[in-house]
Amino acid sequence: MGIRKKRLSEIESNDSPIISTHEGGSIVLANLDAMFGWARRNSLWPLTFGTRCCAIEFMAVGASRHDFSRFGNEVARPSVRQADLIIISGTINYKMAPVLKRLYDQMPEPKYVMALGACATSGGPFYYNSYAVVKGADHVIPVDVYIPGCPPRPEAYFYGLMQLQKKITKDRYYTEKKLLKSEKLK
Amino acid sequence: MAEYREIIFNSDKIQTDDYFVNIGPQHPSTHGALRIVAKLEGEIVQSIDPVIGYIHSGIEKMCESLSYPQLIHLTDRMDYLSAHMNNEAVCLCIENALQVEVPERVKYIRTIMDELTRIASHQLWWCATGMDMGAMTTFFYGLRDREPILDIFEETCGARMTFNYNVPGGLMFDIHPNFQKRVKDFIRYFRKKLPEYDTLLSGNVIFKERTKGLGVLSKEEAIAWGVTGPSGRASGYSCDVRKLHPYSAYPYVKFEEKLATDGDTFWRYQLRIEEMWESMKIIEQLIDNIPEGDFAVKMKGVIKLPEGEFYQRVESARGEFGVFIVSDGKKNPYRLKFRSPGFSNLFVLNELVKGVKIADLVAIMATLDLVIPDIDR
Amino acid sequence: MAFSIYDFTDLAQSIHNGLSSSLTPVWTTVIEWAIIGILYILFVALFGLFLVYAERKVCAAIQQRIGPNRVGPYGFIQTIADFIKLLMKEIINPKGVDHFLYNLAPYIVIATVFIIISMFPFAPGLQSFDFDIGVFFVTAVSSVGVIGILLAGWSSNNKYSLIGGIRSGAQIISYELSVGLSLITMIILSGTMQISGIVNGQADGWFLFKGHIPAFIAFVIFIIAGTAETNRGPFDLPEGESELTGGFHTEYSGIKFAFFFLAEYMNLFIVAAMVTIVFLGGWQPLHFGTGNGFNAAMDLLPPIIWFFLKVCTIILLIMWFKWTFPRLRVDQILTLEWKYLLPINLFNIILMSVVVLMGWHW
Amino acid sequence: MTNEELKLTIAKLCSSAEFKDGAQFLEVIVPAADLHHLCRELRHNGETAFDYLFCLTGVDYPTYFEVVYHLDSTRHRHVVVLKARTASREYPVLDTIGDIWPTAYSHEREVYDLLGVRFNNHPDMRRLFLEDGWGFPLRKDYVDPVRIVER
Repeated sequence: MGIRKKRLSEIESNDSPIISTHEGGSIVLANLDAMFGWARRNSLWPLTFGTRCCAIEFMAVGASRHDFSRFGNEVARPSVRQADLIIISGTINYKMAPVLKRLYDQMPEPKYVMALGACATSGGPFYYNSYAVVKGADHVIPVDVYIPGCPPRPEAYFYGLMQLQKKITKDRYYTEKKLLKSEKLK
Repeated sequence: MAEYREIIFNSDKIQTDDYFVNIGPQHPSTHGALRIVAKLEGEIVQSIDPVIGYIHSGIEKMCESLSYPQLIHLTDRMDYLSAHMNNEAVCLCIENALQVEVPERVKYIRTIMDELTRIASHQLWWCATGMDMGAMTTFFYGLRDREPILDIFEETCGARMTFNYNVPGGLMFDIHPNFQKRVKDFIRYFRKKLPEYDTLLSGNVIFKERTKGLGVLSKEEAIAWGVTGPSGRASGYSCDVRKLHPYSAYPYVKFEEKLATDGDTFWRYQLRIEEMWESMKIIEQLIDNIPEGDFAVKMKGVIKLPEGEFYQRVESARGEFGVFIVSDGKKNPYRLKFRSPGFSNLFVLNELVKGVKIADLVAIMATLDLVIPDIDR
Repeated sequence: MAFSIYDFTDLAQSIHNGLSSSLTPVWTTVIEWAIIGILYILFVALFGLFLVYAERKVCAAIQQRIGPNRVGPYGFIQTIADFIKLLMKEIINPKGVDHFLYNLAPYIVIATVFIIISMFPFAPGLQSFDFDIGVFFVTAVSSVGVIGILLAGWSSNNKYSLIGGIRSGAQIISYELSVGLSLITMIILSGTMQISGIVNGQADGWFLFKGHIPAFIAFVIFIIAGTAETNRGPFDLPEGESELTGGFHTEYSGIKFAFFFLAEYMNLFIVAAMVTIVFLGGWQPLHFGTGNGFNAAMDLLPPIIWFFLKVCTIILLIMWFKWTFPRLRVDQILTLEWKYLLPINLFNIILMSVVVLMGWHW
Repeated sequence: MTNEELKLTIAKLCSSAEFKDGAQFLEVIVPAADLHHLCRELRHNGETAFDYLFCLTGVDYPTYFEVVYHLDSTRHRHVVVLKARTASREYPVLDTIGDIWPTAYSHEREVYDLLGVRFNNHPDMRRLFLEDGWGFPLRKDYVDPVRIVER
């Protein structure tokens, strides 16, 4: 038929999988991906999950002066099932870690994680000599964006959010899934 | 109420009328990582068991390996909403142990910062209470008025929440030249805005219906359970450390210790609003009279406390905050204990919620003003 | 009639004639159904999205914020992004749920919305069903929605959901009474249960003004009870974020949650539309008396615009409630209904009967 | 009451108490056996009326644990510090005073959680912050090579 699908292993990091697959179908998929990426990055609903001081700064981000609703980010869902984004705002200790893991597992795909503040990034002020604190939430769940600060300023949060949006734009969720499927069939 | 454990493990004890609901650790109304195991019958709470430790970070253990100036920054992260009072408690404790007299200027600035912190804390509490009651707009009104205070803090010490502004012997650095003007501007602004809080929430008939006569705590109970701060004063228990054991510039100012007798949720709410008025009065008395002088006394390079035990109480935004240092003469404490107001306030909850609805449980919890890292440490 | 150029009756008739001239009656019916169905789906989707957007902007305005403004001009297509995202979200069937009921519940809720909306006249001629007992039908069907919520709460295998579902049941069954009784009050005034009849009866003045005090009482009660029926603040107990995390929809994700989300806003529309039809004259322009210049000026605006203008005003009012009031407690909600609204309503019916019997209405 | 008067009163109530003066508050070292009795007397005696327990904590010493009780009287506004020492470090145990000041129940749980001091007659002696099976972190000999990053 003249159409050769590249195996996943053949695809290099910069090699866009879209062009090499089909001529007709791939463009549709690429546009779909772009559309889903657009929808996802503009509608990141966070989970109301806060443990320490960063949660207060997260509240300040939501308040009138900074107002994250401008990014479509304001629909904070208390239920994990409807959230897209966990913002780990605060310390995660060994008792909380299984809870966090479970919350992450309960979240529907696609899901994103943001580590807000020093504690979630590395344990922060509790890195040394603390017996209870996990040294960074990425020991528990994968983190997409790290935001430094103790606690980070709201502006830092916005910068992190934009970085996450950039990351989502690059997602090739749909095309990759198709590729994975065809890979499996082979 | 450890019976839920038995029930889980002994299935023959299961009753069909009662059931257990886990509220938290991830739950919008627990203000952090608190878990409450509630035994319910229908909507009615039979008893609860607070399970804490989801944010325990071992601060007391960490302090044992830190020197005194170093450990102050950890106190910021405990009760982050009254960070300045926590800092001050440790500093006062160290200063009293070393018998260092700080300059008057330091006392004034500390007191002003204390009261600003108290206002900011109560504002945030007000937001959270409104949200727990289902009035979302309070959240935005409260945080709107909190931002000017945070601006003052930021200009003074560079941080919005975790200041680390106090050091043993004084302050980290002097106040910004704009400080007095900014504070006065804020007071003028907030005197206009505070009545809005009444209009929006406490003047509302639904709010009054939901809070009056709910979760009554008698004076005797409050004392026995060690409930302090506005929660204790709502029960008529005069426990204001600022009055009883004055520190910093509190002896120089005139202010009222607001007391109520009802001890219900409404008065716990109302007293915090009134405390904000009192705090503004205190600041107004001090702000124009900040004496000239040094912002810190010269301390030794390595601070070593004499052998012995030292206790210092301050009034934080949530109640009586205490620092207990056992020193063995070395540069770091032998044992350091923080008496956090939230810890005592939390465990009275079981007494208050028997026979109320779930919604009331949330309301009572909100007006006890719990900050979980303060409890867990 | 002054608004004949805005009348959709002729258009509908010509489409019908065109179709039936070339097709058998059966096919005509099928195609007309399809057209109507697609139109309703489009309407529900677009108006629902608009309402979500409007709510976010309204609450932002009340809360001194800006609201969404990054996606499209003034963030206008923000909700479309949300919707696409929800469509593509993973649908989770949690362990231990009653799969059949769990999957059925959102469809019941959304189907109810469609059935009720089909009863509404948006403009003259723009109504797909017009029963003799239209008002009765609307109240009957609107109580079916609660079954969806109850099923969602029960089948989710989650205690929060269960409490939310039961609360919703108690609340809607109670407030259904008030809704029904206020409608009966107005039916006494209008003398018909047919929706088009009610709307046409208000050509020379809306019932809110015609019925004097009893109509006004019924209006206030209907708005309170209607807000409670939509599960919105201050009556949002079934969802009660601060108590029950998500309430009955705690376990739903993706498109199924979107259904609940959409249905909540469309219920808002339904209540507002019922208020408009029964109290504010449906698509009728604001008229006083007959044949004066004021009425002629009012007729310049098309009826469909009048309808949506009134609907949006009521929706704005209900949104305002939500963002201002704290939430009621469950016993207070029931007390409000059974101790206050119901007796007032019963008294009001008698009052209205007297008004109608004595001929005091215009 | 002044510290001297307090000293006399307490000596009357509990003859084996030792006093340490000169510190911030009056410190009384109580034998573990007399602790509950003395606390009850201090709480209910009209002259002392220590009705407010504002701090309860434990300290780890090389040979024993010491539990420190800070008592305040809301009527007379005097403060006393009671100290009770456990007999051994291997099986540290004291009597609970939660029936006198209910707030002590939770504080004692905290002491148990962090130091491993058990309290007799406590209705709910569970771990508070940490899960079952942890060590007692505030003990000086606590080591946890997995979780602690030493500086």
